Amino acid sequence: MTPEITFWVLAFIAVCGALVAVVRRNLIHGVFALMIFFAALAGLFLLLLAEFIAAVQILVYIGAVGILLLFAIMLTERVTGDDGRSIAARGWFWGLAAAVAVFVFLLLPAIQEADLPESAQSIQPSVKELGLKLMAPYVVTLEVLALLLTAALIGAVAVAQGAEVNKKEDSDDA
Amino acid sequence: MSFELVVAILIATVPLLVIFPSLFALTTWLERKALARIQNRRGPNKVGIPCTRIGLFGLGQPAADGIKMLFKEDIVPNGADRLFHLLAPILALIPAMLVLCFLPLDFSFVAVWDESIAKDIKAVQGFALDGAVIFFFAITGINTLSVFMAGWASRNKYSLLGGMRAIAQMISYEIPLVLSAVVVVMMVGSLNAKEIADAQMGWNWYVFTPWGLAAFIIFFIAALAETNRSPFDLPEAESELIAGYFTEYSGFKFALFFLGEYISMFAISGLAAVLFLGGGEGPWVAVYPWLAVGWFLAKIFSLIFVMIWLRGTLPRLRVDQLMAFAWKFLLPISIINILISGIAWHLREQGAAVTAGVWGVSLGILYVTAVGLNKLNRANVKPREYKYAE
Amino acid sequence: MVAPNYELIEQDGLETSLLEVSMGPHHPSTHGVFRMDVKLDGETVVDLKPVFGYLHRNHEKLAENMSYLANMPFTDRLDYFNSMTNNWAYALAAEELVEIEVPERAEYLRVIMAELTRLVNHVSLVGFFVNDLGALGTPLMYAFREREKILDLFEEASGARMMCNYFRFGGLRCDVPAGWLDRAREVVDQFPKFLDEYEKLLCENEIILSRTQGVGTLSRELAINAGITGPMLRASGVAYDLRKVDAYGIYDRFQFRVPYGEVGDCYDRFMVRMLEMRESVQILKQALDGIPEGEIMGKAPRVFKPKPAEVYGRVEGPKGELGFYLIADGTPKPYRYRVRPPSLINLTVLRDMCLGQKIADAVVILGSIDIVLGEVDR
Amino acid sequence: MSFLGGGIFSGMAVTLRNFVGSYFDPDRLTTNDYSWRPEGQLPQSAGEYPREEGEQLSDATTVTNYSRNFPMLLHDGGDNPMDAIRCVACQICERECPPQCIYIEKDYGEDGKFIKRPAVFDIDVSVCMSCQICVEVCPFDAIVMNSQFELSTPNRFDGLLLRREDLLKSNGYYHRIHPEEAAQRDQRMAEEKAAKEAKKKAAAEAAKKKAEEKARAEAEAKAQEETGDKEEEAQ
Repeated sequence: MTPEITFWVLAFIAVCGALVAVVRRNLIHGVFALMIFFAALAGLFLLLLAEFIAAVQILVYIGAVGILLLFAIMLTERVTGDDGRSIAARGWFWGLAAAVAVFVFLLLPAIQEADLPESAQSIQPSVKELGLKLMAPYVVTLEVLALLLTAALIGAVAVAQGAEVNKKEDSDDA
Repeated sequence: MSFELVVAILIATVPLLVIFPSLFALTTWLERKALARIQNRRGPNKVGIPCTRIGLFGLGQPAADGIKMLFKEDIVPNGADRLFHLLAPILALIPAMLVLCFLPLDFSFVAVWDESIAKDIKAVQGFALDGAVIFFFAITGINTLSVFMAGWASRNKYSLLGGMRAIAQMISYEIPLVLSAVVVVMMVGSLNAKEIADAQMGWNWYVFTPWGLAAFIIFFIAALAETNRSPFDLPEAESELIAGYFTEYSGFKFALFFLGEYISMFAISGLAAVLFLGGGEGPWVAVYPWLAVGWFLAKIFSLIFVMIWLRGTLPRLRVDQLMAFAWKFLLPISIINILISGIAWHLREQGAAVTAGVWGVSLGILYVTAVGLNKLNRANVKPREYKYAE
Repeated sequence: MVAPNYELIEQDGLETSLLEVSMGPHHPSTHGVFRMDVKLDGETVVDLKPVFGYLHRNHEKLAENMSYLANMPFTDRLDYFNSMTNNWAYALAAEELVEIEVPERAEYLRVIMAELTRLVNHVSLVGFFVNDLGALGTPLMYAFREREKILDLFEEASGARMMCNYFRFGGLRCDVPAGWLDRAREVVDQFPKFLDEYEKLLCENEIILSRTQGVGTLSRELAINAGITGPMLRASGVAYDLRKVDAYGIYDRFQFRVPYGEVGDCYDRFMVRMLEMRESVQILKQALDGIPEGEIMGKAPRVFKPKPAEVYGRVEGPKGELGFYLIADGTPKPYRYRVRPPSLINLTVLRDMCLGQKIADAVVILGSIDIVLGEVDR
Repeated sequence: MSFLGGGIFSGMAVTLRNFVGSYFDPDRLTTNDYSWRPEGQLPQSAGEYPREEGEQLSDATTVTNYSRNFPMLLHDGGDNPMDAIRCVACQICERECPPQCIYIEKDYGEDGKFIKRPAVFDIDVSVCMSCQICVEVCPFDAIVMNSQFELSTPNRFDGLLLRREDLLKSNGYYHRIHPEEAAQRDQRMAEEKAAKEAKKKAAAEAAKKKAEEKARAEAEAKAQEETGDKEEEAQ
């Protein structure tokens, strides 16, 4: 009984958050609505007793992705969306059709075929299990991912450094 | 939902919601008093019991401040985003309060009359979660958003600068914070706050090991930055940005920010106590289990006193120095620390000689790394000799 | 440093606009009603315009409309930290007009008062400076404790703590009360102990070192060209001190040294002041030992009516060269009266020092200049 | 900097020493407890601020014997202070006052003759800057500095405008608040008075002598005249 109510409340919040994120012209409001959606999603994960995923959802999506979005938005002009430029989509009918088509042909069969248990079961102890899995069978994947991320990080540093070096050269010329 | 469960939930949560906000009041008094004494002033000493001349060392000051805050006009700047301006202080408080439940404050001794309720309490306590420490870091991260929200919604340049500073600072210092906690998590092999505290029973506190000490220092420094305490109080740098992101806040909204900040301080000090200082461990805890809560709070308060002491002593860093300190000093040293603790973990229980050797070598490596990084980062900064003209 | 021409920075195809912040007139660390119009690129200062004049009180014109003596209390209020040295500079100028001999005891007391003033100014300036760096007032409170002791001495001697109005043309208003010299000696003897503590608190602090070194560097050439004086000039490497150069009063009788820096950054300015305090203590000890008994006022005319002349009297104030320029026309009022305020002239290089630094540094640099808006705006 | 973070630790040692020291060593405290009422009571309302003379003297730490605040007018005692007021309304202080906060009107008797005392003597203490120039220029030692500093008032216009009656204080009060200065001033006044009297005496004697001489001369002249007359008569 209680979990169901909680589910519906969280689902409602999530849907509302997602809608506001799409509809609001004010980018900052949109980002925060998106974060509400993320938070509600984390709540849904908790409801499924997947606490680690919930924590990661908050940590990564709210703590990192959201902030990254905010940073990106802060670098742009007209965050409040006060200007009169119209961004209303014109071919909304075809968009809707495409969305419905995706839902009907991909998601619906998946939902129907999935064999969900009546109530969620916790994996005891979930985090430890996950850690062991990551370290034993999936260690190669993990390492490759780590390598990829390190490469990306170094690349980012190189890009940032490059800009600085260019600037220095410019100022030397001047 | 049974009645017993409701009682259990209430017992598990209400003390947190009562104790910490009242401790907040006490801490504001303590901070003002301690800062005053550090600065050779008297601090609040007049406000005591109303309508009498009993001063009570100024203990009535927090109440008076609270009343003042409540009755102050709430001003929203013209052109500010009213909704976000309102939401920001609330958003600052929610995660701060939320993370408190991940501190192993066990109030099950309250339910002496019913064994089953005591059991239920243990079942609903947040720190018993398997990923309590991870949850702690995840939810503290939300704090950043509230600061940004406040800075952006105030439509004030100082606020905006403060908000931007806060985001950069909080993100940067979250990394050393988490990495230093990783050392303890590795040692214990669990993310459960209760298990981490229990693993340190018998004075095996992690702060008494070289890697634990290094991790503790890094954790404490990063915690100062996470809670915007001096010397990392750049987002609210008074001499530069008036009051940073809460420049435009007054009245109770400001009080909420203040409350959130102090609760975060409690929470992060509590986590430091759990990770490095043995949680609620202390003398006579075995005899009187409720003493664990007392010891835990005592540890929190001693950490907070150090924070106040630092605030009374140090000037603040500059933005670039702050970032350099996080990325070029704390981050490398905490990664090396993780490496060392991993090796130490593998060499554990191999006799006293090996342990002593590991300790000595790790202490040496950590110190040399710290000195080397310091030399590397601050090559030109040193005291100078001065000449005199006759 | 040449100011880069930023209006809209274009970099890698990205256009960034500058953030203009008007710091002041009421800002916690502008040391009064002073405004800095700052243009920021992120947190870096790309342009800075100092705006002042909010505290203008028409000081010079006022002085031209009242008697020479009546202007003395107004000089207190120029640089309200250093009323004694302000008095002295004005008295020097006026004494030159009518050529009054100042008695020996008065000369000694003048030196004592001036050096005590220097201690007051430097010790609180260092406190304010570290406050600008972000310390929560602790050094300032320690400084104020010591300042309080010296202000008590001023109060006993002159009746007021800050607006002393103690100097007169030809001497001092009154002699110091009995036992004052012993109390002064006690304060002066205690002072080095406090300085030790102060240095221990501040001078080796890593955060202060990295916040101040290499920040706001003022080159020797620019300092000389801009007419900078006082500790700021000495920090830039010019050992120029009017107490040595002019040897006004009886400064030639005392043994003291003039510390000077080499780099000219905020750290040098801060340290030069710290070291100057030790030298002031030396002067004070010598003066307190050598002070004779005797008259306190020279033979000044009862009605001050100088013959037409032009004079310039200057002293080494704690903030720099403080000068008073007087033109007398034979009436009891000066025909022209002009102040050379060290604060204002030292402030003129603020922009040059701040460009390219962070906004937090701009505050620190302003603090290291040591201005008092009462003197800047007059 | 002997070791890493040494400067920070030595700074923390200083602050800790001050923290502990402030409890044991009252000399360390920057501020003192501000309580100037004799019984240590604080005023409960604006009207309770001290108006009586001497009331502010209870605290030795904030008002020293040497402090000055605003001017007061001296009288030499007696039942009616206005009879013994030293001020003669010469208006020198009014002219010399740098911020021009003194306003004086001369007193005229019923017969329209100038009585040597002020009818109105106002000092606007919201303007006064406590510079003491008026004290220095006064040739009659009639105006001196009071050290009463607690002048808070609920009325910022009349309350801060001190009238002649507010300013009048006895010489005894002056002796109580500034004993050394008052003694010096009295001594100097006595000396001046003595000198003046001596001068007067001398002058009187000289005048007497002169008068005598004049009388003698006159007598001689008269005698001469008489003789002349006689001579004339004789002629």
